[in-house]
Amino acid sequence: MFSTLLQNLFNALQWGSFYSMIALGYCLVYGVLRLINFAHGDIFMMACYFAFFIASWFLGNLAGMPGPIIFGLTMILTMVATSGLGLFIERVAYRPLRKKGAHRLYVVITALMLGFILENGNLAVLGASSRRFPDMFGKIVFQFAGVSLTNYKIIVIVTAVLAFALLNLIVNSTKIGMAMRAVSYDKFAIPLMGIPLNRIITFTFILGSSLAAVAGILFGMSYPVLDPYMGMIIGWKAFIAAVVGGIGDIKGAFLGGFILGFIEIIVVAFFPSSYKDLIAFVILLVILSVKPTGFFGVAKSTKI
Amino acid sequence: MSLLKINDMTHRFGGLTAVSNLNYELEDGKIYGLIGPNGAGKTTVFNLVSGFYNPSMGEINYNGEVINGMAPHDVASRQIGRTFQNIRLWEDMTVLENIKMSHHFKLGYNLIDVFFKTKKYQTREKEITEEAMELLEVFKLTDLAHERPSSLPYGIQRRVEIARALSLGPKLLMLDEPAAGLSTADVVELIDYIKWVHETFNITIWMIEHQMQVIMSLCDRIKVIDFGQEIADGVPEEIQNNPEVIKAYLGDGAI
Amino acid sequence: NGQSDEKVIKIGFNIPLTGDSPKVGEGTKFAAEIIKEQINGEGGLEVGGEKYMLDFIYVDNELKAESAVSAAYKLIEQDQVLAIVGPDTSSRAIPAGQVANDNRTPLISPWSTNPNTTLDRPFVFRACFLDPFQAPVAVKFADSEFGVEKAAIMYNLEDDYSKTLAGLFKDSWEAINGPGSVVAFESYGQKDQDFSVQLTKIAASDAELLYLPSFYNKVAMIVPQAKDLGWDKPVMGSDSWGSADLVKLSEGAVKGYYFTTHYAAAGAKGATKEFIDTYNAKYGYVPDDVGALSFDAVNIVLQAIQDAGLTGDLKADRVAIKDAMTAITSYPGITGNMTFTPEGDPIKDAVVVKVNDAGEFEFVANLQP
Amino acid sequence: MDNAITLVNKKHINLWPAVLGGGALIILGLVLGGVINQYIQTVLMFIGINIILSASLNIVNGYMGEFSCGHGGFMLVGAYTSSILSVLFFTKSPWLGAPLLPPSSAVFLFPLVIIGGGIVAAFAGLLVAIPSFKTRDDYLAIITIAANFIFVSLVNNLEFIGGSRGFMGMKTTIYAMEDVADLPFTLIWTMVFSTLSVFLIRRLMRSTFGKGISSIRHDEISAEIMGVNTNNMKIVAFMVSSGLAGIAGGLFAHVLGFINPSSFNIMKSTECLVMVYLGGMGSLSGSVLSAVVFTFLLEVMRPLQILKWVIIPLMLILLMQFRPEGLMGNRELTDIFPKLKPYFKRRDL
Amino acid sequence: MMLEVKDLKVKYGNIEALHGLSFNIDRGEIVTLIGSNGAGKTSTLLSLSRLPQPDAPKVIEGDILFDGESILGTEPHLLVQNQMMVLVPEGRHIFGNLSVMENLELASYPVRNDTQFIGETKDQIFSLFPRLYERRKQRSESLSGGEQQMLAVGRALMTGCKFIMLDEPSMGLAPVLMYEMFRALKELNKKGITILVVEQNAKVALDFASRGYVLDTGEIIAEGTSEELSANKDVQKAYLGG
Ligand SMILES: Nc1ncnc2c1ncn2[C@@H]1O[C@H](COP(=O)(O)OP(=O)(O)OP(=O)(O)O)[C@@H](O)[C@H]1O
Ligand SMILES: Nc1ncnc2c1ncn2[C@@H]1O[C@H](COP(=O)(O)OP(=O)(O)OP(=O)(O)O)[C@@H](O)[C@H]1O
Ligand SMILES: [Mg+2]
Ligand SMILES: [Mg+2]
Repeated sequence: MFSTLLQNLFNALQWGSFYSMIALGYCLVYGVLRLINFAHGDIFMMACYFAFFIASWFLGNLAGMPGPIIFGLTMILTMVATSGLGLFIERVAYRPLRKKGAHRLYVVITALMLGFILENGNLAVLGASSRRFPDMFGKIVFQFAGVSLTNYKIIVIVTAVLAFALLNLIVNSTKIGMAMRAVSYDKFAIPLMGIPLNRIITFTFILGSSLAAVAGILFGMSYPVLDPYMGMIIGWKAFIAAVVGGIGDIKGAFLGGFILGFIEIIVVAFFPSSYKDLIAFVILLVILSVKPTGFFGVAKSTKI
Repeated sequence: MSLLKINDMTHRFGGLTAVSNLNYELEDGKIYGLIGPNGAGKTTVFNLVSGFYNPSMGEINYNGEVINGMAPHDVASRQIGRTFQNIRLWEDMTVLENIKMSHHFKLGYNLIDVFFKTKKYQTREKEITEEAMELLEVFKLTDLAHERPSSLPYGIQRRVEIARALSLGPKLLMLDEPAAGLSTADVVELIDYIKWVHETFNITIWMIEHQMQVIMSLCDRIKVIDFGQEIADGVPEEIQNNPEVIKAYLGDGAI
Repeated sequence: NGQSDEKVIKIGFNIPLTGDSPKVGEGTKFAAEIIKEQINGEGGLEVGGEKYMLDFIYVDNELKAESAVSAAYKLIEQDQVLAIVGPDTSSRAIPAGQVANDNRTPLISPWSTNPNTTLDRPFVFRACFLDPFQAPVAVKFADSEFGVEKAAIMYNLEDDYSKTLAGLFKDSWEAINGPGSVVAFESYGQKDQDFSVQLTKIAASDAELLYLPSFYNKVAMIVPQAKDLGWDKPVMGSDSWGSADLVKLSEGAVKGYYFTTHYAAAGAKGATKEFIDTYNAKYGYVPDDVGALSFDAVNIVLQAIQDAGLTGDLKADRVAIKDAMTAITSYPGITGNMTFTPEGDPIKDAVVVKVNDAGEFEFVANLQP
Repeated sequence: MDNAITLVNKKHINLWPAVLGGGALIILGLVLGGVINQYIQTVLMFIGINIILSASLNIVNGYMGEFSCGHGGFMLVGAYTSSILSVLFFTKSPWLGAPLLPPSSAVFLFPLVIIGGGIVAAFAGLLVAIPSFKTRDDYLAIITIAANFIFVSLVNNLEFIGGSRGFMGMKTTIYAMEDVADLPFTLIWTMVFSTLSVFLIRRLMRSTFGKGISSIRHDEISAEIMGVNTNNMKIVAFMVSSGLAGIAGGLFAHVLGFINPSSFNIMKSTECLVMVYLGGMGSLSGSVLSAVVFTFLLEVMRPLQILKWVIIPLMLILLMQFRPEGLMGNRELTDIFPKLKPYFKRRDL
Repeated sequence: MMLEVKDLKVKYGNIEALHGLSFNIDRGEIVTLIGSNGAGKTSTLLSLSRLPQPDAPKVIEGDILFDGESILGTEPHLLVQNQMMVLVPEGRHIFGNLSVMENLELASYPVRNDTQFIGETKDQIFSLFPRLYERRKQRSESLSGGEQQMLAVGRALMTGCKFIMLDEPSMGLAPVLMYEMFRALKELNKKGITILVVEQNAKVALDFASRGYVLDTGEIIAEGTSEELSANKDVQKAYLGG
């Protein structure tokens, strides 16, 4: 019993880490632009594919290199590629709308459409076969006290925590982070402070996409079957997690991811697994009813 | 008889006491002024009375009824009208529609009537429109009935907002900085306008304002608060010469 | 070449090319293309002494019920097809089958295993066996092969196919091993990617066998995760395992496991081997069982057309084709010999296949429940 | 000045009923004359259903300015309720066996079955409406998504109505109706209900009562201070919106003859969202137009297979770039073609 | 000549709001623009600060020269970053989710390396507006209207710009504060900061400024020193309330 609990604790930590990392990406873009970037789940999916191709290329052409080096190289290149994608999307789809002063929900719908394009474009280009993510440095299974742990699990959890710490530092303790928060409140006044608005937004998208890239690689390693629709539901759920944490707040997204991960896993552990969504979402509903702005969210109080 | 009576009201935001032990009594038919430095808690007092906040302590008695704890729309339906420091008209509705909304709590028909366009619904809608048009006529706003507020000059928007508050048929009208953002010439007009409203509708007016010209020429009685506490209360001359008020609020007028 | 008087036979395909399992639609489409190329290459299909060119119209049903319905109407009314192949999966095949039956157009689903698809619908057929058939076969095989008593089942809650099989397996298993012999009955969602808790539960139970009636791409995720969590006992699967991608995606984690299916690719002979080789040469992978079943389905339709003959009156031809299909007493398909029940369901053997060490699907047994 | 006066006094001919009724009659004539085949009828039915969906979602997302992304869930509730009623009353049901009523009575009672689904869905809307008192914006969006997931998951777990295997038997009701009179009943009722929905929403949103809903979008505080009970209005908005979605669901179920929970998942909800914003927030004609355009596009692009789902989103993105407020913005048809105004204005006012 | 506006024509969509405006400001001056509601004062300032908002006014004719060079093609943030000019906008536009202190720090972006300047300016602001110091850790959206106004002015000072434009800075301020603020601005002016202030309250504005322009429906109808304008009968009648 105890070992099952412990096992599930690790399961939840790993699963929650992915929700957290993706939720952080949502949260960053949301925190700055108040844009629910529904394409984020699919950017994450694309990151998996980028990593797949990059890692496969390295493994094919740099055979014999130590795994961690290949991993590092893949990580860097994937982050570059994914950031490029994120920036491209921002440039061609979001920025023009922003310039025209479109209602924010139109930008949200554009994001949704972009998600469709990424999913189905991928399907059209790469075909219907799922891909197997290559193994970069051998999975090791540790067994102790009836608990099975893999080295991947540990890497995932540690990375999620590090990513959060880094982001938290950037957003809350640097000037650019301060600027990011300021943009979210009032884009109008940003240039008045001599701050280039577009540069802040660009930076945000780079950060968010890089995070998706990190999550993408680790996800590929942990759940190595890639398909074009893999980012959809995890994306939606990560968004939910971000909101439950209090959208726009880094701590909230991080925590929200783990909360959702834990809820899902605990529900399955103690109830018939078919009730997973039912119970998990009822719990979320209750949380939001009690805390209408999530755990860390502050309601944008309107001055009367 | 007092129309509004506030007993020992205190309100805190977290650790900050915005209003503390305030007592207030408004009598029927007069014009009252509430002034004080920025952040003194004036708007908070208005918000407490109109039901947006529930006072941490104390009691608000309006027309013989305790109204603290009521939702704002319930307060409004007891005929308290107000305007806001920043204009809050519905910019996507016409002036007429803005005015008509005051009937919402006393429509007398329901969803089913709307769906089936019953006689009741039709007559009520007609009455509401007519009443609103009448009111607009009294305010000489008939020409603008079908304009959207955002296309109107600022001064006019202020007037529309006051007209909207009056369309509730209030006994008490609360004005939060009605002269803010108005040019000097418009301020002069506003003073006349408020006088006219007061006489025509025979109501109690309670206003917050930083332009002394407005306060001093309109108010029968003025209360000054600072840090949520009363520092003076009296007729305009007393207030104008009260050294404490001069120090905390009025200043010496020199630039 | 611009000859407008060329005679054609139009057959419609109502298949998922987008949505969660585009690979299924692709299998049907590719198999059909092979037939079309071959027959059209020979100058067309001979019906009543005349050659007809085949015109296959592929319509994407997006794996949505409503889309499958309008696709069916489109094929029947707009494209005026003689017969429809597909939808592949039951949630689409049931409503689309209704449309075909109402409009008196023969429809054959290659892969829909739910009884309701053909029930009370004379115009609707299928090329595969039914769920109530497959599950007992699996139980029977497991019982004789492993001789274990406690089983765990894990299925996809949102997939009627998976859920039905899981239920039927449970019933059959408990009929043999007594109530309570299914010690874990776990589910997951269509889009789930992490199965660790369910698997933790299963690993912690005293199950000696895991039955996994899941899509091959889920299997490829579930099995390695199960192994990571310490599951080292056998796993059995259903026909949805039958994809060439299974071994690749799971990196061989499924080697040594068994599943019930329609045909075995490894060691196939004759027409079956010919089909597999052609398919593999053309598309670069061994066809999945959907491909093979679609191949049979299309050929049954063509056979029926040849049997019935064509008058040029679409409505009459459709009815004639349906009658001819009903009349087929024995059809030697590449997935085995089949005859049709009056319901339109084939009677055929299930095949038990083992994923051998080379990663091939090796024939183990032909079984009837 | 003159503007106001004319509105009050001059009587206009209201062309709406004529246009819609005439259109419906023409369609019916074409159907019976065999000009419109069943495929086009099906497309018309889906257009009708989508009109109800987008127009009803517009109440919440457009007029009230919230962001509800769980419309599919309410559609599910309506679809299952009316399907169960339909099977229970008019066909051999798995629970009670014999039909409760003679099947031929479906001709008269069918609309009640659909409305029954709508009513239950309206009450399901409370699940979202009540949290909306305190919760707003994206937090409320999550509640609506959660509601969608909950409904889908609930039905997946309800074995007696088939769970994920789906539920069927509704076609039998339609056949029973067609036995009485050989008419395209599903098409007729879809047209009737979609027209009615648009009418009702139009009435609601033009009444002072319904304007209370719009007042929340722009300024909830103003609304309160003018005596609008915003909580009540939220309940009304959500219940009407989800009720109509339920009606759309009931029709959907009877058009298909088979439903399963995954037809109403979050993807369905996103389709509804796309239609609302494509049409323009708070524009009823926009919702109708976009439902027509969207459904039509989906059908026309079918031959493109996979590329369909690349090209349609691309077109919509481009459209947003040129019309960043949807096809109609928040205007109505009569604002774009002012000459039409006299013919489509309400007579009262 | 520090700022020279030549024949400025500005449109919102199709509506022309300014019909050929010309005025200039010398280094070290305090100049005011007065006029009734809707005269185009805010439009003028927005045109000068070149904000890229969707509903910002578009300059269709004329030129704006800063130190003799046209700034029409300059990106708005560069105007501030190069410490040319900064606007305290109508409606304050403070960053409500940041604390008072963070608002000020963020505004020091153009001078981010000059810690001495930042420190001194902060002290200056806090001694000017002690209330801000009390509230320095508070989320600024919960400040009262007047407090927000102080913050907006403080923020402009933090940018280190030598030319400050203020759009109705006295709006919503208590009288004592208004006087104090104008006195403080005068102090700043003595330290070399040029000021262009838009005011509704013409009397106060003319007391404060050395020179002024009177704007009416997008055109300048009078200009002169404060004394001249205050003495002008028409101006008195239309803008000084008698
Ligand atoms: N929602 C809130 N949360 C926290 N503090 C608040 C809130 N609303 C107001 N305050 C604080 O309460 C005090 C009183 O604010 P209030 O708006 O009542 O001032 P005021 O007298 O109207 O000032 P002004 O004349 O500048 O409008 C201020 O210090 C303000 O910062
Ligand atoms: N975003 C906008 N779109 C269209 N017209 C506008 C816009 N902003 C201002 N206007 C119009 O431009 C003219 C000048 O407005 P502006 O705001 O510059 O006046 P102002 O002198 O600052 O007035 P106030 O004293 O009320 O602030 C007005 O007629 C106004 O209606
Ligand atoms: Mg105030
Ligand atoms: Mg202005």
